[in-house]
Amino acid sequence: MDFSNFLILRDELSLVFLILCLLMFDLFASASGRRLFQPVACVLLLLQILFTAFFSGDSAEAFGGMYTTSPLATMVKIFMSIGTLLVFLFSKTWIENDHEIAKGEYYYLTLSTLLGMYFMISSGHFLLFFIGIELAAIPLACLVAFDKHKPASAEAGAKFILNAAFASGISLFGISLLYGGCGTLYFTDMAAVLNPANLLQTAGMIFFATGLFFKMSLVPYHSWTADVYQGAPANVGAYLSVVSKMAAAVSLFLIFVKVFGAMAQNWKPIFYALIVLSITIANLFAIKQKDIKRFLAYSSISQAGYVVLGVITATAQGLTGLIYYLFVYMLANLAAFGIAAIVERQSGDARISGYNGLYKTNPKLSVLMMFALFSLAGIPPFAGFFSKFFIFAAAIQEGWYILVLIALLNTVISLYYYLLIVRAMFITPNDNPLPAFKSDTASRIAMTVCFIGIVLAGLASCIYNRIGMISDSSFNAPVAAIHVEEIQVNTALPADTVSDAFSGASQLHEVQN
Amino acid sequence: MEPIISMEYYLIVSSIMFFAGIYGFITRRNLIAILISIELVLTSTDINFAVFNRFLFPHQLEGMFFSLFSIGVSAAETAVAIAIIINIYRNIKNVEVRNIKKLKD
Amino acid sequence: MNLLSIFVLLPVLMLAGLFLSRTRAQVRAVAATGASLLLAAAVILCVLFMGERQAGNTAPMLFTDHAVWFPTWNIGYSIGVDGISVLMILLSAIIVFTGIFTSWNIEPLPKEYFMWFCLLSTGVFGFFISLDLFTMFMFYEVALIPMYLLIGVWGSGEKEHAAMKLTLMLMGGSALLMLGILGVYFASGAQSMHIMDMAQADIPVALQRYFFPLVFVGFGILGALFPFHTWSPDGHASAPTAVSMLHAGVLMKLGGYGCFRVAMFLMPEAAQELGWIFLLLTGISVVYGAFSACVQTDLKYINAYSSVSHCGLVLFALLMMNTTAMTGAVMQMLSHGLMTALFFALIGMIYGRTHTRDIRQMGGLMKIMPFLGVAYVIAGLASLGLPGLSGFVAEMNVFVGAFQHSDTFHRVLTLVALTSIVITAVYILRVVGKILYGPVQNPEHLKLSDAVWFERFPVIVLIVVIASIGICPGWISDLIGQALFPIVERLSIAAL
Amino acid sequence: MQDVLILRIVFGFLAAIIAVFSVMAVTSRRILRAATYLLFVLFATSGLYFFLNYSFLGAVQLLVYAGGIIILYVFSILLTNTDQESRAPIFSLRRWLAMLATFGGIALMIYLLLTNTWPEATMDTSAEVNMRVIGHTLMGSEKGQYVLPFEVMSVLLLACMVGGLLIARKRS
Amino acid sequence: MEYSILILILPLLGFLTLGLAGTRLKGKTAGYVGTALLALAALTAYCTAAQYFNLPRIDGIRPSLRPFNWEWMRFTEHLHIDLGILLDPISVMMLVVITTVSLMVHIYSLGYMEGERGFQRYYAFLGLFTFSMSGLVVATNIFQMYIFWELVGVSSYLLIGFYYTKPEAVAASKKAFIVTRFADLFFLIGILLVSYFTRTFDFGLLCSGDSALFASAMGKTFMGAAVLSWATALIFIGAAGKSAMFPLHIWLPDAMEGPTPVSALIHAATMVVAGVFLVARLFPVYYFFTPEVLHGIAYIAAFTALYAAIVACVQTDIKRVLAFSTISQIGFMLVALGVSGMNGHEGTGYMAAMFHLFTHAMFKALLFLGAGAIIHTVHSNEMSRMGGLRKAMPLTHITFLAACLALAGIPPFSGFFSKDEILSAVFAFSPWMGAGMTFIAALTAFYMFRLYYNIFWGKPAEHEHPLHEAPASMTSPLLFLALISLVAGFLPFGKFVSSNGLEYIIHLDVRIAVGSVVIAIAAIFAARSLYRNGTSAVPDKMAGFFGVFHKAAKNRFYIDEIYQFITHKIIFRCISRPLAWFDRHIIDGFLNGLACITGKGSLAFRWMQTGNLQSYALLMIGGCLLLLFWVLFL
Repeated sequence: MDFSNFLILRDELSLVFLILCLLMFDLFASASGRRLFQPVACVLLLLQILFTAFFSGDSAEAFGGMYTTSPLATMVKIFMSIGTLLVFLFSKTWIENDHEIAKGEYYYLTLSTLLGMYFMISSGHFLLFFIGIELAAIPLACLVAFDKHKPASAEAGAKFILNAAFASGISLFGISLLYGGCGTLYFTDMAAVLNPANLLQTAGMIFFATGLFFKMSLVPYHSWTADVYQGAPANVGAYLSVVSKMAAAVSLFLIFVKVFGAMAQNWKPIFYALIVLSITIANLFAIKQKDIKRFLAYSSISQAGYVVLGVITATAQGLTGLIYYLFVYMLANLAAFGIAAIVERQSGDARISGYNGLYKTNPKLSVLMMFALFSLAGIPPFAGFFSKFFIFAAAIQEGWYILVLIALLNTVISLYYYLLIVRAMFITPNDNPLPAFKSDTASRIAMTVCFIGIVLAGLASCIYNRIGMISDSSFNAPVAAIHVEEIQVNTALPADTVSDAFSGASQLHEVQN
Repeated sequence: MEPIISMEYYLIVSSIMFFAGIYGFITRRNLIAILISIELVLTSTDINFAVFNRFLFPHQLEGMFFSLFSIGVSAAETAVAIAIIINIYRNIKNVEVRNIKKLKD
Repeated sequence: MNLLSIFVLLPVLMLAGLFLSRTRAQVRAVAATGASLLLAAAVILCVLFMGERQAGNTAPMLFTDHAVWFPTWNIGYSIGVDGISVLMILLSAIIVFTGIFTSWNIEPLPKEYFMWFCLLSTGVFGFFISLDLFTMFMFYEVALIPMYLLIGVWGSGEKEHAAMKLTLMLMGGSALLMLGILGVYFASGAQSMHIMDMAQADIPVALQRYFFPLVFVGFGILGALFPFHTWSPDGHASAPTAVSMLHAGVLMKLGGYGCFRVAMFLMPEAAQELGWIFLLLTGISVVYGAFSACVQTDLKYINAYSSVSHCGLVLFALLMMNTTAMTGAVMQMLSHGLMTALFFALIGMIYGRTHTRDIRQMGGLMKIMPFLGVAYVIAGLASLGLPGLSGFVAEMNVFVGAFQHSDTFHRVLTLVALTSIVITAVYILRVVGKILYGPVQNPEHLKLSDAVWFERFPVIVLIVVIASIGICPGWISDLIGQALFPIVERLSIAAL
Repeated sequence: MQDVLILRIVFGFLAAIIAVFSVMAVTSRRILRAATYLLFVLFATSGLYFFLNYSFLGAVQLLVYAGGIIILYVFSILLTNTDQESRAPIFSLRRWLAMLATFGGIALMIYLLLTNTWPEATMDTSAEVNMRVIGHTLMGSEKGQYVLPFEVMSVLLLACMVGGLLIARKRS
Repeated sequence: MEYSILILILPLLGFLTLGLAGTRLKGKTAGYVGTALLALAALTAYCTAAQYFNLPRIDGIRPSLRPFNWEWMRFTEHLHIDLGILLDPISVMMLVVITTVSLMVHIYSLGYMEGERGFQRYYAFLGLFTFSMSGLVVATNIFQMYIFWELVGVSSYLLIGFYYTKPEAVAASKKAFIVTRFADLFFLIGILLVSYFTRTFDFGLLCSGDSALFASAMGKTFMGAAVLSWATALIFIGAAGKSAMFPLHIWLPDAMEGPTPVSALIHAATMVVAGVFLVARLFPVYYFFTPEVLHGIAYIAAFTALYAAIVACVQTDIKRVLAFSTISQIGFMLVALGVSGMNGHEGTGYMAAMFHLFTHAMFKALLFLGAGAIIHTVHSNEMSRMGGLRKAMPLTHITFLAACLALAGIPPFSGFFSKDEILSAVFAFSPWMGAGMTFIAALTAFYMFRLYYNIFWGKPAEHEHPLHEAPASMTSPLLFLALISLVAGFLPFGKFVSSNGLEYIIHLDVRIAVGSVVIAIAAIFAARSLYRNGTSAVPDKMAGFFGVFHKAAKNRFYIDEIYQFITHKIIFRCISRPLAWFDRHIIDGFLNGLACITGKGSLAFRWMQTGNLQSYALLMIGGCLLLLFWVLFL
């Protein structure tokens, strides 16, 4: 057994180490020491981020291709860790006041789901991917049900775990079909033998995709989202909507472009339909929401639709756009969720009407919320504008005019409902608005980070350029290069003309010629 | 060489099991019953993996191992799900699906 | 540093200054200083620009600068101006300047108000100096969004509905625009999003047919193109005075400016081919707006419909695609910007006193507030195209130019559009007659006072500028004519 | 041939158990019975594994499912006092749609399975898998070996344990 | 003669000074400043005239000078608006008329407007008007003319609406502006048409009679007529609007709501003849290229003259009588132009029109100013409130009589000479028309003396204040103008102005002269017998006899009502209101509907969120299977 393999996994190992440290701390620290749990967790996570950032390596494979890493993967992991860190910062008041006993669990459960997401990004094999996705889902269900004395939280937990299990069951079924069709579960091997004309493989792919679509909460795989976000503690909702979605989106891109690249003609129409449905239906739902967390849930569904635009392009620009979009979305959505959490704590309920006149009493909070919403809506000079523009540009470059048009028209609808919140905070008169209050230091640090990010992540082009550079290089890495090109095969090709799935690739070349 | 039982039969059986699970998931009215349905879904895919491995790719063990891990994952999943269901029971004193419809539009 | 960047930097500095100010006096000081500096910078720019031109610099754009921003998409911060942009900058500076004085006593939240105001100006100036489609588009949207809060918070009447409608319609336009811009960029295969670079590349006519309408309508919505103009009456009616001024005075010009700078300049073939459709729409705008204005009873609605008519004329003239008409279009932008700003300023002041904008409830105000009355009459006369005021030179350029078009269809449409000058007279005189003349309607009004210094100041500035354009239009039409040359040349080549 | 027939009968028996009890497990109104039917299905499944000469897999299936999960089910059913499922409405749109999806899905799957051209098997199909091989495969880090998933699995189980405890633990 | 620019600058200066200094000046001071500036302008005008008419003729033709021509705005290579001064016989003549009448009005107003609120404003507007009108007549090109055309329109608007608190005045000013602007629209279209084909605005080129210039315009036809004919007809519509030709005359009677001196200046002497001036200015174009339009002008003008004369006979408001009389007299001028030829004797009409313009300006201004003096005393416009004023206001009486005689065409008053020339020109064109015009001349005499007798004879009406003669500031202009009315007829007008610029000797056609004078005197006597003592029953009988006709005439043949119907019912009710409704409900409603549908759409998808986790799963698997079917089989 070659232990050098493990060194390649240093991102994950550092995280595991972090989890173990926290576990030990939780076990052995005194009650007064535990009060420092949040700072300790945050500092350690920050250290882990720095470690990952400074010791990031080149593209590499380990365990016979089961695990792959690349600067891109590392970057996404860093982004996810940053997201998690921000969530931790926002969680202080909630976790310390409501969960005196269980606060340790919150951190290492979250981190273990983060570990699962790391593996999702880095897996080179369906088994590892599957375990990763489960690791990212099952403890998350515990987190959703974390406020276990609250029926809503418990209900949300049940909905989440059952639907997640259902989706992963379907997904697993898809993997089994793919296995039957290809005889391998390694990404690279499978990519070589996939045959777009084979119906069973296509079916396998679609069943498999369910798991990711579920995590991305694309319509019609989305219905759980609103209920779960509403019922879950706001910080968990934030984590769910941001970090979890980021992992799902990036692995969606990596798997569909790199593994199912040959099947592009089969999955692109599906993605097309899902994008249109997600954006439109989620927008329609969001319009009528009264609860801020439900509202943000629908908004995040529609944002997921935009993210998938990056996948459907299947180009390096698309990948860049996608990651950048996710990053910017992360900042804005975390700010929105964080503020939702704070306001919910202060006012005791999460209705949008509770925001009426908020600006009068809590101007800074309102302004940050507004900036976050503007960023989500894609209004310059906030970062959201840039991310939308670039992802649309990538899609247009590939000729998805109608799709982009639909997406653009939907941005108008989305602007409408984002403005509803802005209106509540700034315009709607309210005789007794929420009284002025002061958030805890950690939250304020998080909000400052989000604020700076929302304002600067777009204008400072270095971020986008850097992401672009990294994803370009990863995208054009030799492993992937051969599979991305679209293979023009008539879908209607009868299945029996393809005699042997193993010779599918060669057959393809013939058809191409 | 012709196998004793052709592979398709296994697969059909597992498909029936899979869709029975799905049907159960959608129609059962009790959370634990739903969980039982999920077990069917997961087990059916395990059969698929094992069958494919045995019939098509007997020189390696990927399918079998996938089944193995899948059993483990589903066990963990079930455990957590049952914990959550019990928590629901604590909260609302029953585990009927219709009673967890508080969160909706 | 490039001179032009000042126009973006200064509002941003104003933003920062306002952010730091604590008292109303500080806010006013920062706003007034900043606006004055902007105006000064605009005048200096104008002088320097004309100096350069005098010195024989014939480059299409002057004071250019370029910095790479997003290399992936070849986006850069590219700035530069031609005669038209200079005039637009001057116009914006004047209106920002006067707008600040008009909102001298704004309540509530003066600081926030001026901050949004500054953000809006940043967008406007940025738009006019940009040569890169991306930055142009970005600034365009930056200019739009503050409208929502400016109307929503400081507006009156059905402000929330109006603000929402305005924002959504304009953003709908910018959605089309974004698609159009990206489409053009990729269709042209250009090396960058710089307009001049894109103009070098040939965009296939088949693709132009799709993107021209997108871009034109996208900008056209802001230019109140029929039937996408309905945001304008509601928006203007609800907005606070200075915002109406800035919006009708400058923001609506972004539409016209974009239409020729982007849509027609980059896609001349499609402009020639599809121009007639839009010409028809703008023709309708012109007459329709004027007729609709005739029966309105709210002062702001009247002016808003009048804006529809006048801005329709801008687009109408642009689509005539010859130098004279297009010169007229740009002049009309200037003229309409100034006189609409004047109108809105006056309406705001009148409203501030009478607390009504219903013309049926006012009368004989001339006697009570002669200064405002006279100014209103002057604005009205400018609007109906009295020689010696700016409206006349603009309209005459438009009509004479339009009538020089060789196509009968265009000339007939010109005649149709011409009728607007009579209808304009009808509604202007109707308003003047109702509110200023006649016996005093409401005895309460007898107690009202005339304008005070910070009200008179912007009014006088605007009137002086309107009159000076009306009296010596020569230098302006020269500036515009030079700037139009490359555009008209492209269009005429495309016509062949 | 005799063997073949017997094997076929055995397979048919297992298949019938799986199919019938699957359906019963999802239709029985008594939850405890449903759990029992599930147990039968799981037994039959492990029978299939044995039938396929994956004894290890079959054993694991028996141990984990029959020995662990079903017990968990029985306990939880008893704990939550919900043996009897509430009566379903006679007509329910969801039920019909579920039927439609189920039968459509089965039809689709059967169509796909029967029309698909499978890769040729390359080796003997009935050899028992050596335990040693299984051990090596599980612990190896080469291609086709599974130490990494194994490790990750351990984290998963740990996390699930912590999570399960956290949720199921009585309120303090 | 560069100094002629002062004729424009001085009144403008007056306008600017008084306008800007405004109420800071004392009313009287403002009046003096305005009057002084105008006196200077008038002086300059006289100098210009003297110098101009003493210039040597070139080939027997009076030269046309351009002391100023400044390119103001360039449209295209060929088309540009110039601002300049064109001095030729008619413009110089007009300058004299304008400045003289204006000066008289300025002086007169010092008395008439004394103590009025807005005295400064009044003088400022007068200055603006004088400036604009002078600019109009000296225009070097048609566009400059259009510019000043608009400016006089506005000054007229401002002055009619001078009493802006009076709703009638406001309505009248609005009406005047809109009607003339409506006509101006056609003028502008005409300009555009002409310039499109000729590529010039310049009068010098347009009036050169160069047929190459108009070739393309004449070659093209539109609805059976040459485009050029359309263009000139359209330009004439503009002229008709300003000059109150039927059916665009409706604004002029209402315009009498303005201060009376203003009526004298603008609505009698100067602005209303701008149309005549325009036709005269473009006479070569009309004559050479579109004679049919010229004849059309003659017919329209003749009809208008008749119509206005008839209406004038039954009006009771003295200013309205004068207004209709003005319309009628402008009709005379335009008839003369319409029937005129170019050379020699054929050109009588042109000369006569200009001559009549000149004399009419003087005596009509006199009439108005006289009426003003009367109104000033009586405080009413109604004839019924007057009567027997000849004793109270002797000076006014005498001057008014002189003006009446002039208008009636009794020698030796100036009206006789100019009207005689017109009649002889018309007779030369068509005896029938000549007879008709003679009849109208008789009607003129009739209604003028009806007015005269009603005012100055008969039984005095009751008055609260004692009646008194007007102050000297008012009577002196009356006397001056009366003097001119008396002597102007003896001017050798043909020497100064003629159609082709050559010298033209006026000679009286005795038959026509005698005939018209006899008829006029008969009419005067008719009026005398009917109205002298104000007790005759005949007028009422006649009214009864004409019945409907009388009523119709009294109501100006309901033209106003027809306009009212068109503007209010058709434009407002049938166009504007529906359009506004359409805008609010259809277009805006469409967008709101879109928003509404979007809102409803969110309800349409409610079924996705039942709260039941199983339906979520159903959705998932259902969606998944549907996608599968779609991708696999479709």
